[in-house]
Amino acid sequence: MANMAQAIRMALHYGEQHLGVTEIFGEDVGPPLGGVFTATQGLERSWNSPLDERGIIGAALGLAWAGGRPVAEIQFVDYIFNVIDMLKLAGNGYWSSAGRFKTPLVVMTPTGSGIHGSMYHSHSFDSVATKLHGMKVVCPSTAIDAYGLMISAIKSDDPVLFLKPKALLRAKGAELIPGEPADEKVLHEMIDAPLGDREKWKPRWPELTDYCVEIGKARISHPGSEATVVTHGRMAPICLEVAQALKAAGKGSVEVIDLRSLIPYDWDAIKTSVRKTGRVAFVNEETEITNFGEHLIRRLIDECFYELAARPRLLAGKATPGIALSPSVESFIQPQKTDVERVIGELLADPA
Amino acid sequence: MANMAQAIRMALHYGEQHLGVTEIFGEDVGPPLGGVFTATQGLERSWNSPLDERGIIGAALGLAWAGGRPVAEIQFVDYIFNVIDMLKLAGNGYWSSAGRFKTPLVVMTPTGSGIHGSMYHSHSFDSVATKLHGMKVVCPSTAIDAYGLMISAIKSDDPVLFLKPKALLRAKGAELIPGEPADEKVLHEMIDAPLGDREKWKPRWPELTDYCVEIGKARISHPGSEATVVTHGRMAPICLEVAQALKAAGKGSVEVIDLRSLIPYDWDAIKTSVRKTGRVAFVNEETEITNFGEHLIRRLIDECFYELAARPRLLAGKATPGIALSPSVESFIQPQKTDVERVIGELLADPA
Amino acid sequence: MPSAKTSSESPQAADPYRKLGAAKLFKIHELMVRARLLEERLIKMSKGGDGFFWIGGPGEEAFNVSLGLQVKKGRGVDHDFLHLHYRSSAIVLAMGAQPIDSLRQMRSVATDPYSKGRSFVNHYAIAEFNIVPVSPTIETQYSTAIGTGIAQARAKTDAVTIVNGGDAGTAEGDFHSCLVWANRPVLPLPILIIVVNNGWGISTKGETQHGERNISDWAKVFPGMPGKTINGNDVAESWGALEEALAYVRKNRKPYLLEARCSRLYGHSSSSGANRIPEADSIEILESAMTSRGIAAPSDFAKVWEREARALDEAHQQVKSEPFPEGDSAWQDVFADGLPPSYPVKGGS
Amino acid sequence: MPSAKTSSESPQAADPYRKLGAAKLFKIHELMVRARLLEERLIKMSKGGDGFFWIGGPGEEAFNVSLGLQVKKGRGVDHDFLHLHYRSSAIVLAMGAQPIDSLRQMRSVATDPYSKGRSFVNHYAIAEFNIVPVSPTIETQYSTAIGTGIAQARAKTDAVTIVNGGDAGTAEGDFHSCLVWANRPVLPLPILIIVVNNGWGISTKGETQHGERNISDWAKVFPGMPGKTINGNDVAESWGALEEALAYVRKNRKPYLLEARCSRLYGHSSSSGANRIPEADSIEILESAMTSRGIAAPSDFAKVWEREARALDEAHQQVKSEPFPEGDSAWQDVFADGLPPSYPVKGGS
Ligand SMILES: Cc1ncc(C[n+]2csc(CCOP(=O)(O)OP(=O)(O)O)c2C)c(N)n1
Ligand SMILES: Cc1ncc(C[n+]2csc(CCOP(=O)(O)OP(=O)(O)O)c2C)c(N)n1
Ligand SMILES: [Mg+2]
Ligand SMILES: [Mg+2]
Repeated sequence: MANMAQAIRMALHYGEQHLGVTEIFGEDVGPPLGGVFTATQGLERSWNSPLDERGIIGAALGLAWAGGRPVAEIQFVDYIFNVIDMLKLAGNGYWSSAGRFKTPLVVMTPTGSGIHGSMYHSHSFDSVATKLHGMKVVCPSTAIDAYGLMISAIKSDDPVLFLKPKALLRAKGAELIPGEPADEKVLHEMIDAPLGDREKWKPRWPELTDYCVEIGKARISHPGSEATVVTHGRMAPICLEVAQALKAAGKGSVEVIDLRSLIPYDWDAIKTSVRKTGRVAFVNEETEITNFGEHLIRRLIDECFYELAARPRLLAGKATPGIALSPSVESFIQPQKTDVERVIGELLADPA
Repeated sequence: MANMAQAIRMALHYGEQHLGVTEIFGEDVGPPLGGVFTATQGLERSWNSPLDERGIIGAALGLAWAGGRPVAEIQFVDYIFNVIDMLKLAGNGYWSSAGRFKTPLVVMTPTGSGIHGSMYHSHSFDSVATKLHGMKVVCPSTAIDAYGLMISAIKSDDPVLFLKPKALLRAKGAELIPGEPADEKVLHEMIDAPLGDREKWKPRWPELTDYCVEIGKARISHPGSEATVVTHGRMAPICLEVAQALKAAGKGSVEVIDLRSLIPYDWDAIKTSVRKTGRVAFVNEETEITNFGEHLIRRLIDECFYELAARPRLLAGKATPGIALSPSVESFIQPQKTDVERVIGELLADPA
Repeated sequence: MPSAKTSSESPQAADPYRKLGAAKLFKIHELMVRARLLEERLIKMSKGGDGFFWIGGPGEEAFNVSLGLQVKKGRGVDHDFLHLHYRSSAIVLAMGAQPIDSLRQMRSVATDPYSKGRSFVNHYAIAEFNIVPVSPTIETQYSTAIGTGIAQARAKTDAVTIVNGGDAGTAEGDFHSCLVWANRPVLPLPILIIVVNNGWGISTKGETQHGERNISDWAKVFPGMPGKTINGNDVAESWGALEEALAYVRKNRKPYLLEARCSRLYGHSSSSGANRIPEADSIEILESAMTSRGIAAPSDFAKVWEREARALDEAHQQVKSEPFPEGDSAWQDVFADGLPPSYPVKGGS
Repeated sequence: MPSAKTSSESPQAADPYRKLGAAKLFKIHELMVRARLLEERLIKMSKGGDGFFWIGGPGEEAFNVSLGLQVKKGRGVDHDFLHLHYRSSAIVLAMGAQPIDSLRQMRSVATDPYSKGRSFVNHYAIAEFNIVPVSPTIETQYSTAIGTGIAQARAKTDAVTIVNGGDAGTAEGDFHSCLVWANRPVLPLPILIIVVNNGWGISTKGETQHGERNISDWAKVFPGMPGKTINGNDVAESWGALEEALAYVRKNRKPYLLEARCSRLYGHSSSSGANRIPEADSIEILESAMTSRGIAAPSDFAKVWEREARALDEAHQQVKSEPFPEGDSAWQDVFADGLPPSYPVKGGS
């Protein structure tokens, strides 16, 4: 199956062929590299920009105002913090112009930890991202969702921030993307650039179709009845594994909700599940102070306080000044599978 | 009594006289203006910088590393979003350098709404500020607290973000600052620059003393037994008024906690009060999605879930892309006194 | 032969004012008066409680009207894009915007077409004119200009991107980004990069902060990039410089850096008092240039001032009768496809 | 008389290598070899699972060692401040840092003195040498340099601030900030602004993105600001240029922009394979310059390579025996006055 980087690449190819995407750019996004995670390899409209995040987001804004549907990349979300002001302009332009100027742009950027990235290749961004009001924010955890969300993001007349979990970009999907060849070696032959000289290389693209994942719709990755886990990004497959293991061991029926979209988020899916289970944990990898999961907990307290069988939990990163390179320290700071097991275990065991 | 701008000015004067502050700078911070809110008027070490927030924070970092205790200003917090990356460097420098480089700097900046500031003179910053881990964050609501917190901020070996509530900078205090003349007209004569030509003007400073408000300590601005309100900044005096009115009317005994520090925050004060009252509302003016008050609610749910007599409340700003100039729209978006009355009323009335 | 031709050219014809011609000069004068009276009215409103903060462009009329009249006006990449700041009223009026809409934004009434009462006055957003939303964040327009510049570099058109802002703002990195991106060897951009130098950033004198002799000297970094500094208080000089610069950018599809020295006639904004400051007045300069050449008589000007003032009075009366926005209008224009049903709207619990 | 003096100067004496003298050339050579072998060892460790990501400076030894040896080394404003990036190992070794500490950071053991196992290799922070924390964020060092520059402009000292970084990074606004602030008329700053131009930003060729002929042309914006471009692969040229530039900044207390063209011998980083690339090798150039002048014989060099390699083997063995940090060491160095008792430490509920 395609990995997430290949899925994004195929969605961008579909975008430049059928959805009017004329500019796909950022640092090392064009040939020869095609992106530090190969997500833009072999695309017709991809190009390298100067090393300047402010110019990149400024260019995206201007291109959107000029009627384009640009896709801009910030090489790592860790390097987005010198241009938050312009992301805010992207989010508030429609409102500040009394609805006169739409901003159909996509900003994609790798997020999160798990690749031994040390202090500046491990950042999460959910908290700031969810405060860029007017901007939509998505974060897939599977290749097929990445494909469908990218197509929806391109079609959206609103600015969309597309967060790519670094640790999952090379993870293979479990489902075929519509049009994807069944044999992943064939796909590799077709769309992955060869090592060494790529001067003459051209990709052969499969016949892809217009598959959308609606922005704002979560996915129940594992149905369950005794507890709910709300998660996204790098933590989503981990939560899924834990739920599957608990089920297999007959130790509990856990419903896992993969949010996929942070803004707007699928409140109905969360509320429906929690009303059913009465128990919920919110799991993400950003630091625990002023964490997006805390917003969801607060809203749950507002609307479902008396329906909760146990106190809702948050599992998040520790609020250290950074994420360390040392694996022992990174795994101490960032939530791991054992932490998920512990939290879900406590949640299930909590006397009503 | 001195207003908050005068109090900050006096603290900075004390800082340059006694605490080794050699550089106080930012856009229009020096003569002739002395800051857009006059908070740096008449100081010996204040100067005007180029119009460049990145240079301002970069300069502060370098000055701190060179052994100084710089105080830098971002003219409005609304304009800080192009330099979040360097605020993060200020916060993580001590950690990333294995404790080899301390960062004793103060960044002060006006925050919040309430001055008909429209989209870019009304921003709040608590959420991002509380995620600059390693950075301390304070936000006074009275002149005397502003004086004491500024002196503590200057003395701190950690970087301190000093948030100045725009709407309160001209509000007069209720307490004299140690050394302040009893008659505010006298103070005005002494330290406020005259209108018109200021070429020859020199301030006459009162004999000020080393008065500190410990960073991390909240202040109970109104004791009470039936409900707790946790707030800061522009909302603090509003919450106080409401609590006083309720008490006067015999309609309820509300304890108001003015946090004063956001990082570190005074968890013991919050917990002690909520254990006593069983009811709590968190009130601030930033937008409600991923709001610092939601962190406090989450932690309260973790530690006091079964001691709560009613569900905890959040009162915050609405998550619109901006704050509008139109007073009717600004007061719709931003929490006002009537909202505080409503929320506290509901909190007190909520059946246990 | 050329020498003859030159000598045959009368000093009169060589005079840039006469080159412009009476009709155009009267048109320019009328627009400058309109812009000046509008700004002075906005200041009055701000001081009179009929609105709040004022910031605007009195003093920049000569340069801004000359620019506005030379814009290739319209919508889409085949027309010029404008990335302006808060002193651009005369540009926008010269392009055909109506003063009443600025009064509406000043009073923040529901009919404010630029921001629905959300933004400060002189913060335009006019899709039909390719005037992208004016942002209060200094200098970011120099970064967004890159994007419309790229769109126009790709298109087969002579339309260009025009960005303007102030002198102090050039200290920001966005000015650097604009220079670097506009000169990318693989795709130079057709951008007229304008800096209006009034010598001030709020209360800070430019010469205390900037070591450049001219801001236009930044063009020296790029081989062949034109950079020029002119007197923006003079209509003829402004018109000619803009004509030359726009022609260069339209034809060569490459950037041009133009610095215009202008007066700041009412200080920075209402925060600094918004009182008249004794600096060169571009309208006085134009009027004496026209009278001294016998192109116009003082009485001609009087009529214009009077007519424009009356029009403004009527517009102001009209605006006073218009409603303020409803509080919940805040929920309009958040997302292009409407507010999702479960979006949090209570401002807390 | 001068003419005599000049004529008396033999071509030998005029030769910049001979001017440096044998002793210094051997010293420089030894440090260059040490730096090269260290980087090659770090690459091996990265590939061999004895650490993770590698990024470093092989190719920049000639320029960086020449710089490191001319730094006024020490702590505080009376000594030079260095704002470096991730290719600066040869500077730091030339100043006296020990290779073993870089191996420690590569393996992220608890004894890593620069970051306690928190940062990537070549991210230095050495208080005794005024080497401020190296940040992974490109170009921010050009903004922080402003601050130490201000401190030194105020002090009575000949110490200066030295900032270095790469060519692609000059597209960032921080480079602009450094130029503007260093040239403030009210307080010019004693900053040696260095850009090492290796022609690449990761996979992106500089000439596709930058229209400047030389990066040093940015100095042209400021009257009298020196700007120079040199061959940073050549020891004699690098030493001379740095000597001149540092002397200028120390004496005049004003900025100097120096661009050094250097090789990037192992590509960008381990992400791009970290394989040897056929570009000019500064050590080969130095060795042939020394042998061709009869200053050294190949056997002299062989001894150095061997000695340095052995020292590195021993250091590596030592580091392998050192412990990794405990997880909860993450809570050290968060605040200068310790972690407040009620600070949230659980990572959630
Ligand atoms: C990023 C940012 N920083 C600060 C401000 C506050 N501010 C508004 S106008 C101004 C001065 C601008 O001076 P200049 O660029 O010369 O333009 P002028 O007002 O003189 O036309 C400042 C500092 C802002 N709006 N945006
Ligand atoms: C602000 C920021 N953006 C992007 C990156 C990712 N990045 C790391 S190195 C690099 C290329 C730097 O090129 P150059 O400035 O020429 O230095 P060189 O590596 O060639 O020495 C990039 C884009 C970063 N570290 N910081
Ligand atoms: Mg100006
Ligand atoms: Mg380079």
